[in-house]
Amino acid sequence: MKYDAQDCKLVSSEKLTATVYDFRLQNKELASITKPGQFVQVLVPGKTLRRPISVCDIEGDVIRLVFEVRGEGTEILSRTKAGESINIIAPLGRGFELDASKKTVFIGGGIGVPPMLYSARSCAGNATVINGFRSSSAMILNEDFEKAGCKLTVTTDDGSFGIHGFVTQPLAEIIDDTEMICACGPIPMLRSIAKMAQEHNVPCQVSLEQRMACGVGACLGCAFAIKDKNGNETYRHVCKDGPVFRSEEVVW
Amino acid sequence: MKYDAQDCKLVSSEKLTATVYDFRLQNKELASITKPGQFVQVLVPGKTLRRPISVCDIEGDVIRLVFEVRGEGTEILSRTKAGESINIIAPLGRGFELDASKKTVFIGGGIGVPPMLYSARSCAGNATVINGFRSSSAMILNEDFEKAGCKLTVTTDDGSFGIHGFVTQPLAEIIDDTEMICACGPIPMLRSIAKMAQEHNVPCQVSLEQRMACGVGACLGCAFAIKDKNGNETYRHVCKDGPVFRSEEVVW
Amino acid sequence: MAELGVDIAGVHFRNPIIAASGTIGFGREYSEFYPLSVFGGISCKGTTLRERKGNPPPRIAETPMGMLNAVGLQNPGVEHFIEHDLPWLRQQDTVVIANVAGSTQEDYCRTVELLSESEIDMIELNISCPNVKEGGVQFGTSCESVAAITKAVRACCKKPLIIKLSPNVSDIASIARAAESEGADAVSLINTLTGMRIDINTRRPVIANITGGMSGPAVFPVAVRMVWQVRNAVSIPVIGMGGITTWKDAVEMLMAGADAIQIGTALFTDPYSPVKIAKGLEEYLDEKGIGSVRELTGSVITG
Amino acid sequence: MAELGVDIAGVHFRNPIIAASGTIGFGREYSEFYPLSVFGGISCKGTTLRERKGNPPPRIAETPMGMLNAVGLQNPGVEHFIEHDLPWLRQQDTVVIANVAGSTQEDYCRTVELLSESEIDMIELNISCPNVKEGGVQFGTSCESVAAITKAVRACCKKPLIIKLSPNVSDIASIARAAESEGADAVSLINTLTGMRIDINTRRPVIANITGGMSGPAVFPVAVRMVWQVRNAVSIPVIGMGGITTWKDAVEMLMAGADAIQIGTALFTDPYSPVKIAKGLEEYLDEKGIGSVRELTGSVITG
Ligand SMILES: Cc1cc2nc3c(=O)[nH]c(=O)nc-3n(C[C@H](O)[C@H](O)[C@H](O)COP(=O)(O)OP(=O)(O)OC[C@H]3O[C@@H](n4cnc5c(N)ncnc54)[C@H](O)[C@@H]3O)c2cc1C
Ligand SMILES: Cc1cc2nc3c(=O)[nH]c(=O)nc-3n(C[C@H](O)[C@H](O)[C@H](O)COP(=O)(O)OP(=O)(O)OC[C@H]3O[C@@H](n4cnc5c(N)ncnc54)[C@H](O)[C@@H]3O)c2cc1C
Ligand SMILES: Cc1cc2nc3c(=O)[nH]c(=O)nc-3n(C[C@H](O)[C@H](O)[C@H](O)COP(=O)(O)O)c2cc1C
Ligand SMILES: Cc1cc2nc3c(=O)[nH]c(=O)nc-3n(C[C@H](O)[C@H](O)[C@H](O)COP(=O)(O)O)c2cc1C
Ligand code: FES
Ligand code: FES
Repeated sequence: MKYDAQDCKLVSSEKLTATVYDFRLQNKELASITKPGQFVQVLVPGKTLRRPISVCDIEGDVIRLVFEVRGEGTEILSRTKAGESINIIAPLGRGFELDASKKTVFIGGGIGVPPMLYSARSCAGNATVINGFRSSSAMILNEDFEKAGCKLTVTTDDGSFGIHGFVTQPLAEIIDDTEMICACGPIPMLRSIAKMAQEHNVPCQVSLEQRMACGVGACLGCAFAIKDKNGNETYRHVCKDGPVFRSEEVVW
Repeated sequence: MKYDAQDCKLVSSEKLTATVYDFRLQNKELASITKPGQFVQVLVPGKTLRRPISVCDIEGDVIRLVFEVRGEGTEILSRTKAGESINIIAPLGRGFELDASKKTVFIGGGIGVPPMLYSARSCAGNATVINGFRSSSAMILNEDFEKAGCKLTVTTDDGSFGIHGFVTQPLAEIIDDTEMICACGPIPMLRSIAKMAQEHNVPCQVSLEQRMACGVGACLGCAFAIKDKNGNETYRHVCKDGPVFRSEEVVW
Repeated sequence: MAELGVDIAGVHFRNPIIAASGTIGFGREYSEFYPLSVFGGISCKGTTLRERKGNPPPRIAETPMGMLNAVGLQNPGVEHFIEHDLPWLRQQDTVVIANVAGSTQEDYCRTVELLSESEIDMIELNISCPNVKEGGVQFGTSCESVAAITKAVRACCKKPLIIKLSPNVSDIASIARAAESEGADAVSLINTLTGMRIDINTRRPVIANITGGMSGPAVFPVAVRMVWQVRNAVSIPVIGMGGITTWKDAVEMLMAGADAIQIGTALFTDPYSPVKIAKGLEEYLDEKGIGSVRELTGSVITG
Repeated sequence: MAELGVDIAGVHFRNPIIAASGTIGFGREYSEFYPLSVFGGISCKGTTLRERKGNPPPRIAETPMGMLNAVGLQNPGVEHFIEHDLPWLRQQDTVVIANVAGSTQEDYCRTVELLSESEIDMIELNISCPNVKEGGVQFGTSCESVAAITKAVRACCKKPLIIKLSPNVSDIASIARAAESEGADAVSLINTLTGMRIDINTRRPVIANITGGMSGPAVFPVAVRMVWQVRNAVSIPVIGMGGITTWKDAVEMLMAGADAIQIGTALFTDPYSPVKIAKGLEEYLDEKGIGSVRELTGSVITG
């Protein structure tokens, strides 16, 4: 089994900020085959399309999803109560290619932070994490990353916590001592990181987003412009070929 | 104010049978102007059309609705939890014309029973109630009618409680001592009652159902064939001209 | 505070929100909820030369995020409307639009002539109703028939004339151009999409008329597309409708190219929707610093 | 136990449930969920003579109880399909239908010729795709163009030929008759209804292609209506689709006149929907004591 659609019991629902929810879903089978950087497609009652959400962490039988309420779908989802059941297709996509022996910097921006937790833990000894938030009120998962044994630096756009500025500032200081960068967040952030990585010759993987229908590679809905081996622009699919791509492949 | 659309707090939700729910909604203003036999239009989240439900009873500030889960809309509605809010348009339609000094027989069949409670109570001293059910397992509101001071007879189709047979059996025994009949239930039942009433020259009012959109008389959706003064067939509207009609007007 | 007023064919509307024909009757029932002046205008129930009984029930069915109706133009006839309903409507401080249907060109013309002598503000020609001449092909589904009926009615119409278009067509832009070229002052769209449902227990259509007209949120993407196509095809005002439920939908429809909007089915879901849409529209404009709702019309960026 | 098998143009389907073109690719991804033999057949992703890149993203948007897509026929070309996908598909124990699109009549014919020499079971001609000859008017929206393309393809097609109809037309019955008269072995409908959404924050269309095709439960009543109209207009088999989500929808579509059904968007909501529909259909037939699913076809009572 590569992936499957199954019901999961919502073990707990926690509100991390005014708009961000932390769901723990129980499903032994699906949890056991999920790799860092993969995602799930969540069925939302009353909605035709599922919502793609990255796996934040795997805790034994439990798949942890941390998501922000952005529109109607995530709003409905956020009202699910512990004990109720949620149908997901999981695990989906190609996650991060990680080598625990390499000095890896994990960078998350905003709601791009959650997908880095499971990934960073799996490189724990060698993982440096830089998480950027708008403001301290939007900050999530600091303790989780620390508990996972990662060196954590936090930046905020408004200086209300940690470094005042963008994730690229602390990155600049350590990039020459870095063997791999993994990043997830808004496109402008990923673009700057990709540029820095290229300039410093550090391999970089980025996790991208696109609107999805099937989530498994059948409908060709989630196209993203990617350069092929010969540098020609072509469409690849975020759900199957991604969501993680090598940053130099991406047509920014 | 004749009617309005307002939010009401669901004070309590009780399950009366496997498929029948008893909702108490708090709204002083709307409760205070509701008359026996009127109905409300209930907003169901995710549905375009509201669902018409008769007022079962008024208890001070509380509007009581008793409804059966028939399709998707009533299913969603049944899952509303006490404390949550429900939007209704109320009170709607022309209820029963009652005269507490007249010997009135109230007849309910199945889910046609609830609308008779408020009506029967308002004629309490003179109210005889005949309620028919499929089986004892579908029986509802017996104690409520008794508490309301009504003389109650129950029939069941399968004989599992009360009289084995249809509501017309006990009606036959008392019809000649009856000054008014009010009935609500399936069309075949109403038709038989109407026929008996005519034969015995007893005035009879029936509460009808039709699919509705606006609920207030604007869309002309809820047409029912009714005879006009000259006996010509015309369309009247269940939501505004009804739901209660004189049985001799109805084109059966 | 942002300006919500719009002008369509020389008629001023306090705001761009018009009640859609057939969903608000002649206004009386909804005036229990609020003064009808919350609407820029109201388009009355479709009226015909003579009284019509309408279709047998059931006339209504629910569909996923929408509904079907086949009311069948039940109405008391245009003279009754002019005598009994129009005087009251005139006092409600909103633009009053008569919606006219007919079975023959002559019927349309005679009805419009009677209305031309009345105090009505505008006439909206419903050329998408079933049961008409031309053996089943509707007045509204070919360019030739749209041009012909528009021309005939224009000749006898002394009021601003809106042609209401059917979405059940291959090429809405050409249809709109046909109406424009024969003198329509504005077009409104979309009328309902023809649909059908079957009760699998009885095996009978859910609507006695077999087919019905679909409206509500389900049709909104089709309506937005057609309004955009028509906006790019004609230069007369476009009144957009079909599934508008929230102020966001209203903004979207305006951006697609509508000068004003109509709301129908949303009234059933929430009678207060016009009030909420007007409020949301005003707040949106203020927040964005847009001076007038007119600036939204056709502002979609497709380049 | 009730018989679920149906025969369309001489091809036997284990059950009347076919995966709709473009929603299941070439089947591989969904074969992770279940053997593809749960389907009576699968209609493959639209294939063209040469490889196509498809449209720029975003290609997908959600709408009330539906979705828009403008994938733009991204596919590796018919030869690649025949070489790389068909052999695998042939082993999946289900009827394999090639869905063919093109920009010119010659493209269509050449593609069909190549497929005629392959092991494909049937060909479904998609004549409702945008970007075609005739300056914007689609192959599928006039009787003349439908007749012409059907005739041309029929002449070079050695496999059973299904013509897939667009719902964006004034008169679906005439279109279906045009296809039948030029030798179509079956018709399938509906393809997507053209729709549009605008992101009111960016003022840009939600779909990069500006308009997209609407599918899903929202279009179901339109699909049922059109299948019923087509069933009454032609005597070749009709394959019904558009918004089918549950076994009840399937029964309804069959009653309206479909000999078989396709399901597309429902796969996205629930990949297991074909399994559930097959089970529901069988239980329904058994419960009602109906011997074969064929008895449902066109059984709606409209008298
Ligand atoms: C691979 C992947 C992983 C993701 N992981 C997370 C996560 O861990 N936490 C989190 O909060 N969010 C994540 N997102 C974004 C999340 O999918 C969207 O925020 C969500 O779909 C919005 O749905 P909505 O109904 O609230 O918004 P609406 O705007 O109402 O949604 C309308 C439609 O657009 C789609 N859509 C809207 N925004 C996005 C988006 N950014 N990306 C893709 N589709 C979108 C929806 O899925 C839906 O189909 C991820 C997206 C992708 C593609
Ligand atoms: C005036 C009036 C009073 C009513 N009072 C009660 C009551 O007190 N208790 C109760 O249990 N039921 C009552 N009903 C019936 C109730 O409205 C329907 O059972 C309910 O609408 C079914 O909705 P659904 O979504 O569960 O079913 P679905 O079949 O999924 O509904 C689909 C559509 O059909 C309409 N519909 C379905 N059945 C009926 C029906 N019998 N009458 C009118 N519309 C229908 C729905 O409103 C909806 O628009 C009343 C109906 C009317 C007209
Ligand atoms: C119950 C009902 C009755 C209607 N009657 C008419 C009518 O008489 N004349 C007309 O032009 N349109 C009529 N329509 C169509 C609406 O005016 C409108 O075009 C359509 O419903 C789409 O808008 P909506 O989705 O906001 O309802 C009717 C619609 C409904 C739902
Ligand atoms: C993402 C997507 C891609 C599609 N691609 C094709 C295609 O290539 N060829 C075709 O004939 N139809 C295509 N369709 C249309 C479907 O086959 C079907 O006609 C339509 O979606 C209606 O059915 P549904 O509501 O069950 O999805 C596509 C539909 C979707 C949603
Ligand atoms: S979402 Fe269907 S291919 Fe990616
Ligand atoms: S439901 Fe609109 S008139 Fe009765």
